[in-house]
Amino acid sequence: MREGENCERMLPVGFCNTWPLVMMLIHMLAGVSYATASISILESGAFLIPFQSAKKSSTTMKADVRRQRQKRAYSPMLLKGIRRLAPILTVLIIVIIWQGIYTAEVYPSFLIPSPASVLETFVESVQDGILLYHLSITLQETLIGLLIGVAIGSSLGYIIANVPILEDLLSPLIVAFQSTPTIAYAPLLILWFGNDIQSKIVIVVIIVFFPTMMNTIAGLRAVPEGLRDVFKVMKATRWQLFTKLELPAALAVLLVGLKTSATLAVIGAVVGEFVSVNEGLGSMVAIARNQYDTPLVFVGVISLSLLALSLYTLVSFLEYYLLRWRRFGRT
Amino acid sequence: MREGENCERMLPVGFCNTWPLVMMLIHMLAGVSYATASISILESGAFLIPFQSAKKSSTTMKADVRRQRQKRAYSPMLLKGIRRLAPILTVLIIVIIWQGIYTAEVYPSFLIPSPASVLETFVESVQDGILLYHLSITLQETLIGLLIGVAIGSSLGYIIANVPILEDLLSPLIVAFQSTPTIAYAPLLILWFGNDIQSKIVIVVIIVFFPTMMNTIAGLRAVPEGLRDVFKVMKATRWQLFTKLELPAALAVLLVGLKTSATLAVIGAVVGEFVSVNEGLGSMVAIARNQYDTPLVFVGVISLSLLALSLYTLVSFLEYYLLRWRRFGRT
Amino acid sequence: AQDDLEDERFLLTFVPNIQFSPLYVAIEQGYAEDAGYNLTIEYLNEPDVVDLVAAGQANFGMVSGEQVITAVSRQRPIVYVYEWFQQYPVGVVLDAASDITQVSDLAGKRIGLPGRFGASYSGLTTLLTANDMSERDVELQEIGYVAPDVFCTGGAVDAVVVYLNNEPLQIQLRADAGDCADVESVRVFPVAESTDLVANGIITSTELLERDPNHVSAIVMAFDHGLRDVINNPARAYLLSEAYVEGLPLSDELREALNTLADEQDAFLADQPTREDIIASRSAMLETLQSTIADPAELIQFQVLLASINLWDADQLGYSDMASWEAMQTTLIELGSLDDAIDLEGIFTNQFVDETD
Amino acid sequence: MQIAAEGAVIEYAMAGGGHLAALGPVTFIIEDGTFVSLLGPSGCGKSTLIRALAGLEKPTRGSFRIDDRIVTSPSTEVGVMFQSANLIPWRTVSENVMLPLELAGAPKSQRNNASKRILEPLGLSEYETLYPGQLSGGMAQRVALGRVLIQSPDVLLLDEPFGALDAMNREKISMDLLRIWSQQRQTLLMVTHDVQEAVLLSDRVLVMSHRPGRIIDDVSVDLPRPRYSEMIYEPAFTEVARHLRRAIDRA
Amino acid sequence: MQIAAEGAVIEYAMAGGGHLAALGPVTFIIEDGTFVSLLGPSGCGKSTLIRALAGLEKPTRGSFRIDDRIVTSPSTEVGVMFQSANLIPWRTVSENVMLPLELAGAPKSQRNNASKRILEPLGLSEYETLYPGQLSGGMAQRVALGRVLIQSPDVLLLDEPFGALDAMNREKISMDLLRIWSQQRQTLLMVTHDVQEAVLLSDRVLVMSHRPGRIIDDVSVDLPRPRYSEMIYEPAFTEVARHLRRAIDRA
Ligand SMILES: Nc1ncnc2c1ncn2[C@@H]1O[C@H](COP(=O)(O)OP(=O)(O)OP(=O)(O)O)[C@@H](O)[C@H]1O
Ligand SMILES: Nc1ncnc2c1ncn2[C@@H]1O[C@H](COP(=O)(O)OP(=O)(O)OP(=O)(O)O)[C@@H](O)[C@H]1O
Ligand SMILES: [Mg+2]
Ligand SMILES: [Mg+2]
Repeated sequence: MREGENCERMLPVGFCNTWPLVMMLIHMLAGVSYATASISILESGAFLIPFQSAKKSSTTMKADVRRQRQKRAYSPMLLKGIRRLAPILTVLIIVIIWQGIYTAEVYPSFLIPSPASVLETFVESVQDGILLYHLSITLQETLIGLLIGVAIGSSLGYIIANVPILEDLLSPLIVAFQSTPTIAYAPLLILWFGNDIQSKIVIVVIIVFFPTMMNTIAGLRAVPEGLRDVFKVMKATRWQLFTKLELPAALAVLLVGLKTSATLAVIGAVVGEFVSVNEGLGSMVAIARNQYDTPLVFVGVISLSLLALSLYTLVSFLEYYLLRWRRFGRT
Repeated sequence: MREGENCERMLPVGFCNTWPLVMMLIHMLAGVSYATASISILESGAFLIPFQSAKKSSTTMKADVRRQRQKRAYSPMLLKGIRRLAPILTVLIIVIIWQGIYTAEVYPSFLIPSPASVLETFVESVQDGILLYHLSITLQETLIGLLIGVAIGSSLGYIIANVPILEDLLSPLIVAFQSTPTIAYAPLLILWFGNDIQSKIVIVVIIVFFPTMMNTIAGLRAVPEGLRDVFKVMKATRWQLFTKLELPAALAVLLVGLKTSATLAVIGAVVGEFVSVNEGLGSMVAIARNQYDTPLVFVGVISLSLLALSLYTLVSFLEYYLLRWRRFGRT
Repeated sequence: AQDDLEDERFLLTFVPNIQFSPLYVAIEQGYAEDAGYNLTIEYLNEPDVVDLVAAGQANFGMVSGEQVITAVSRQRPIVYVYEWFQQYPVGVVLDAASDITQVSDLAGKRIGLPGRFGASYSGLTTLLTANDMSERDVELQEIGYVAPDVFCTGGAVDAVVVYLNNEPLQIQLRADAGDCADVESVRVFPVAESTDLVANGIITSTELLERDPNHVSAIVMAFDHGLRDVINNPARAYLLSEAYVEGLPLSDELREALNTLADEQDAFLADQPTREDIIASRSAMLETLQSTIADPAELIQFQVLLASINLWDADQLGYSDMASWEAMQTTLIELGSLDDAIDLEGIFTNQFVDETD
Repeated sequence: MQIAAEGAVIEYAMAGGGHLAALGPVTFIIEDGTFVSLLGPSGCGKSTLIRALAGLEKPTRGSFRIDDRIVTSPSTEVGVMFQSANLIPWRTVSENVMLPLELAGAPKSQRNNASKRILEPLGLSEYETLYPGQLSGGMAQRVALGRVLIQSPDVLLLDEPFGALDAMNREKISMDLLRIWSQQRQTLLMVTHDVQEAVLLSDRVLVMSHRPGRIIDDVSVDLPRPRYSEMIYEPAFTEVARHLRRAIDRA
Repeated sequence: MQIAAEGAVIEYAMAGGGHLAALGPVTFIIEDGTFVSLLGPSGCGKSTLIRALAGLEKPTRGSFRIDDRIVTSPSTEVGVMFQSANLIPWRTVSENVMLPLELAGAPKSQRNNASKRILEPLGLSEYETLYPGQLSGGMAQRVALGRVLIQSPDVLLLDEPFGALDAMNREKISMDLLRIWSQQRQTLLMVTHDVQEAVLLSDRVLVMSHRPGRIIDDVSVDLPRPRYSEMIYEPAFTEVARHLRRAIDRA
């Protein structure tokens, strides 16, 4: 069985092309301690299980396609082809527009450099290891911050959803905490957490926990009462109620929160790296900007986008797998 | 009928005490053109309608309380009292801790000034009009950015939820857009939008639209198929399907997205005000920091928190009203 | 006359600040208008200032010298036309009671700086190099723009790299209040004492310089006029800056004192005093104020202004020296910010300075 | 309007691979204005058939017709009552019942009148302002019935409309339905599990086999109209009922 | 175990103010090991009664007892089947049926065996791996029944367990239930709308009035056990059924 085929059976169409890229990106960092640990957890969760269910879903997809054929006038092969190529197509279009802007000299090249010069800088900074170094730092900050932030946000959300008075008590605190600009507490941050990755992780945690918390509350409130009754009359323990009902029922909303959080985590890491500029992609961008090295700024920005995109893709992938029951029958 | 009583019948317990504060804050800005317009829309939507339904719900609350009495061992009056005082209690606790830290000289006063000096600075900056001026600027940026961002985010979410191929096409673009650090596009931003409120609004829009979009998609995907079938067999138009089914069904999740967005909007405005410092609370904080005027920094930060909190409260209030059907019967 | 005025954007860095009083005075006293321009001021990050001037979106900006070299090396078509800071404004601050008495004592110490970029990094590197050291001999800590806070909380760093006209005063103020760890007074190692580096000045685009040198000259001269006014009469300048710098300390008491001082100074200037006399008059001003104003925090911004003036004042305002450019370029190459030496001839001009004298 | 199926088969994709044959092949024609009941074992495809005629499911093979139109999408001429009540949870009882009129753009006063007129015989007048979460199972089903009746469509597809009702209500409301039908003479296809009910109400009863359901019996009920409850004791009735019960036993 | 209600009343808060009396006052005692059916008009409070006995609703006045315990919360000794199937949508049929065992911590193999054993007589063996969204109404109801039977509780509360089933399945599965009950002799309270079914299965039938439902009739069924379908033609049966039907007509 060829690689590609296998992929399509397991993954939402469209992922099969971006995934190798993303995985390559992530695997390049395999040497980095923290990152590796975090990723291998994600991998074990997100990769092994779909393999086990690969056989099951393959035939389903065929049936899906057959039904699709009856429903749509246009060729499903064409459609599938477009979906597979979609992300690449988008990137291609962006690059073409970009090249167009450059060639037409709409903006001076120090504002919008040529794609070629950015690619060149990209290759250079990969070769001398700088890009991967900074990427690994930001990746660590993002992943660790995301894990902690999601843990705090979802626990707090869980508690608030169950003890509504806490919402009244805590919301002023939480919203205030969330809306305080980073520079206002930057001195305390550096005082308490130093100027390396810890302080950045804290910023990621602060930005990430809020949407996670809110979506947890929304998810838990959406659990149908009828299902709660079923668990109640079976005398489920709190923990069983949580793991077997609330978590799976809230999952759709939680995963959306996670998609938002993952992207915000990258922003948070960058904000932190601007506060005390030393390492990480944000710092790289800040320094490149200060050195008027626009191609390097672009390389940094593109790397950040790829990082955010791979986290987003990871969650989409998780979503596709965890919510597979939704694809069968009416809900 | 006394003010307080009336309030309790209309609002979630706990709001009755914070609301006047928030309203006072907002009304202080009544002279400001944009803000007034935006607020009066919010007011007309959020204020008039609950008045009409005040009579209805009053008796219900009584019944609620009666049922509660049977359910809980501890006094419902006490509980209600605590809920009413909750936000004030929290603020009180924070101030006490703060004063404690100050008195114990845990941190030098330039890091943590005394509550008294902050209050004094607060009163001064209110008196000379500076605070309200900056607040009104930030409020404008936040509200306009929020409106535009929510409009774009929810429309995009609506389109993507209906045309899944667009998710594949657009997600790289959107995530990239979202994760690009502001400093990287700051020159272009100023080039295109100048350095007054427009460019800040753009930043708010960028940060706000993503969570809105994601929650719109999640909300729309959660609309029960059975209800869709009902509308389908009645040949509802796309617009009817949207206004009469999808929007109300997705509302719970949308409102959570809005709570997150409202808070993020404030952050976005501040980020923008740091990029080009001229007016707004973020600028005020930046200038105060530059002058090492820590009490003023605190005043700015607290005002930002209040701003975020009042937006949050506004949405909570909307939520309480729009989702009132949830409080009756099983779902 | 208002209708004939041409709109002109002048881009400054950071935030509104008493240090920018020369420009405020140039506007308030009508020097810009006299030259035919309606000046508006915007505050942006330094690279944004450079790029917007280079892109022709604004004609003038104020940036530090090393930014000009780096930017020109990266194809930004800008020229440096007026050296505003005659002395490089960066230095290292530390506890006067510490065992660090000369720059070489910094070896092995922890030095805080915003980050490995910008004027403070160039300045520190130059200072170390001039004393036969390098970055490897010290322990750098990237702490962002919170130097006084980190320094005064104690324990985290032994010294901080700062702008000489502001932070040392803030730190001293805290030290005087007993609020800065064990520090009672501070010692400063200015970079300028060991090396003359090109510092902040006015930039414009090469295109404008070629197309309309009179335009450039008019703005530069207006600024020059403002600068001279500030140097000569800081009390007046302080009062004129009120509208520009929000939160500028100005109690009724201080305002009254400054007004008196400003009037007295005008009278004093009418006698054509020497530069030395003027320097002395500025010190006298501060003493007078200190004797009338009780709260030292009330005077801190005025002190910042005086400290800034010390960095601006020179025999020939606006003039920049090739040697200072070369020294800066050497530092940048050492830092790796610059790959190869560039032609420094075209990157600055003193042509407008000569006119003013 | 005439309803017809021509060799229609419906299959669903399954998680475990392969597909599940839910219905057919079925072929039948139901003439305009007839009242037809559909009997069949649980899971045989009755609801699937109703949904397909409503334009919500596409046949894997064969086709469904309403008059001369091949069914590809829903139509306003067809009113559907689903097996589950599917009430809109944020709308009160009367708002739920009014929904079809609202979608059709009827003026408010007309909607209100129609809603009152419909709710009264269903015994729901008292409960107009309740939300669906506050209703009993049978009440919800009656609201759903009201919602489809208010449309006055030419074709009525009812999936177990009285399943959650007690005997009394069932009898009363089915006779009400019969009255409405005899006035308007829609084409009516009703799924039911109650043989007596099927015979009492219908012109014709179709019996389906086990999954995938095919039509295994097609019985005309030649009792005179108007029908009344006591007819169940008539020999003609008992005969048809006995015939059907045997057909079902074989299904 | 004995089930009892003592002057129990249940009222709900309403959106329009005031409250809605849903049940009672009701007073009854159901002795240990008896099979009791509950008949009553739609909306009279039958489901409310079941939910209250299950510990999900609190009486506004009066109390419910199970043995000597006042019911304040659910208990594992009580198995409940709700009026709506309430299946967990992300669990397959067998995973749904196994849920109670899973929560009780039974080992996997035991769960699997029990699930197979339960699903077979319900005619669901073929559908083990389907998700609830893929089931017909009757199938879902059978899964819900399987889920409560697998618990083997001492008290069974069944709210219209056969409402969505065709006549054949209804008869077969109700006889299966009777068999299980006669082996285990739980106390069983079943809501039904089918008078014949009530008589055929029960020791005793309670009839409720219109809302707020009170017990207006309490009929013992003195037919010998084991019961079989053909008993419906026996005079003793017909008499009880006729009596009940009259009671219902008065309700
Ligand atoms: N969305 C679906 N996906 C897969 N299978 C389905 C789906 N809907 C129904 N089925 C299957 O199709 C068959 C027929 O279902 P249908 O709901 O039509 O039965 P029914 O005759 O209405 O039964 P009941 O009397 O129990 O309601 C069943 O076996 C069911 O499992
Ligand atoms: N959560 C609730 N809130 C308010 N009223 C309710 C609620 N649940 C039920 N009711 C009301 O209580 C009454 C009894 O409802 P219940 O569900 O017990 O009826 P039932 O006898 O089971 O009827 P059916 O045979 O139709 O299922 C009904 O009038 C209903 O409107
Ligand atoms: Mg069905
Ligand atoms: Mg019921």
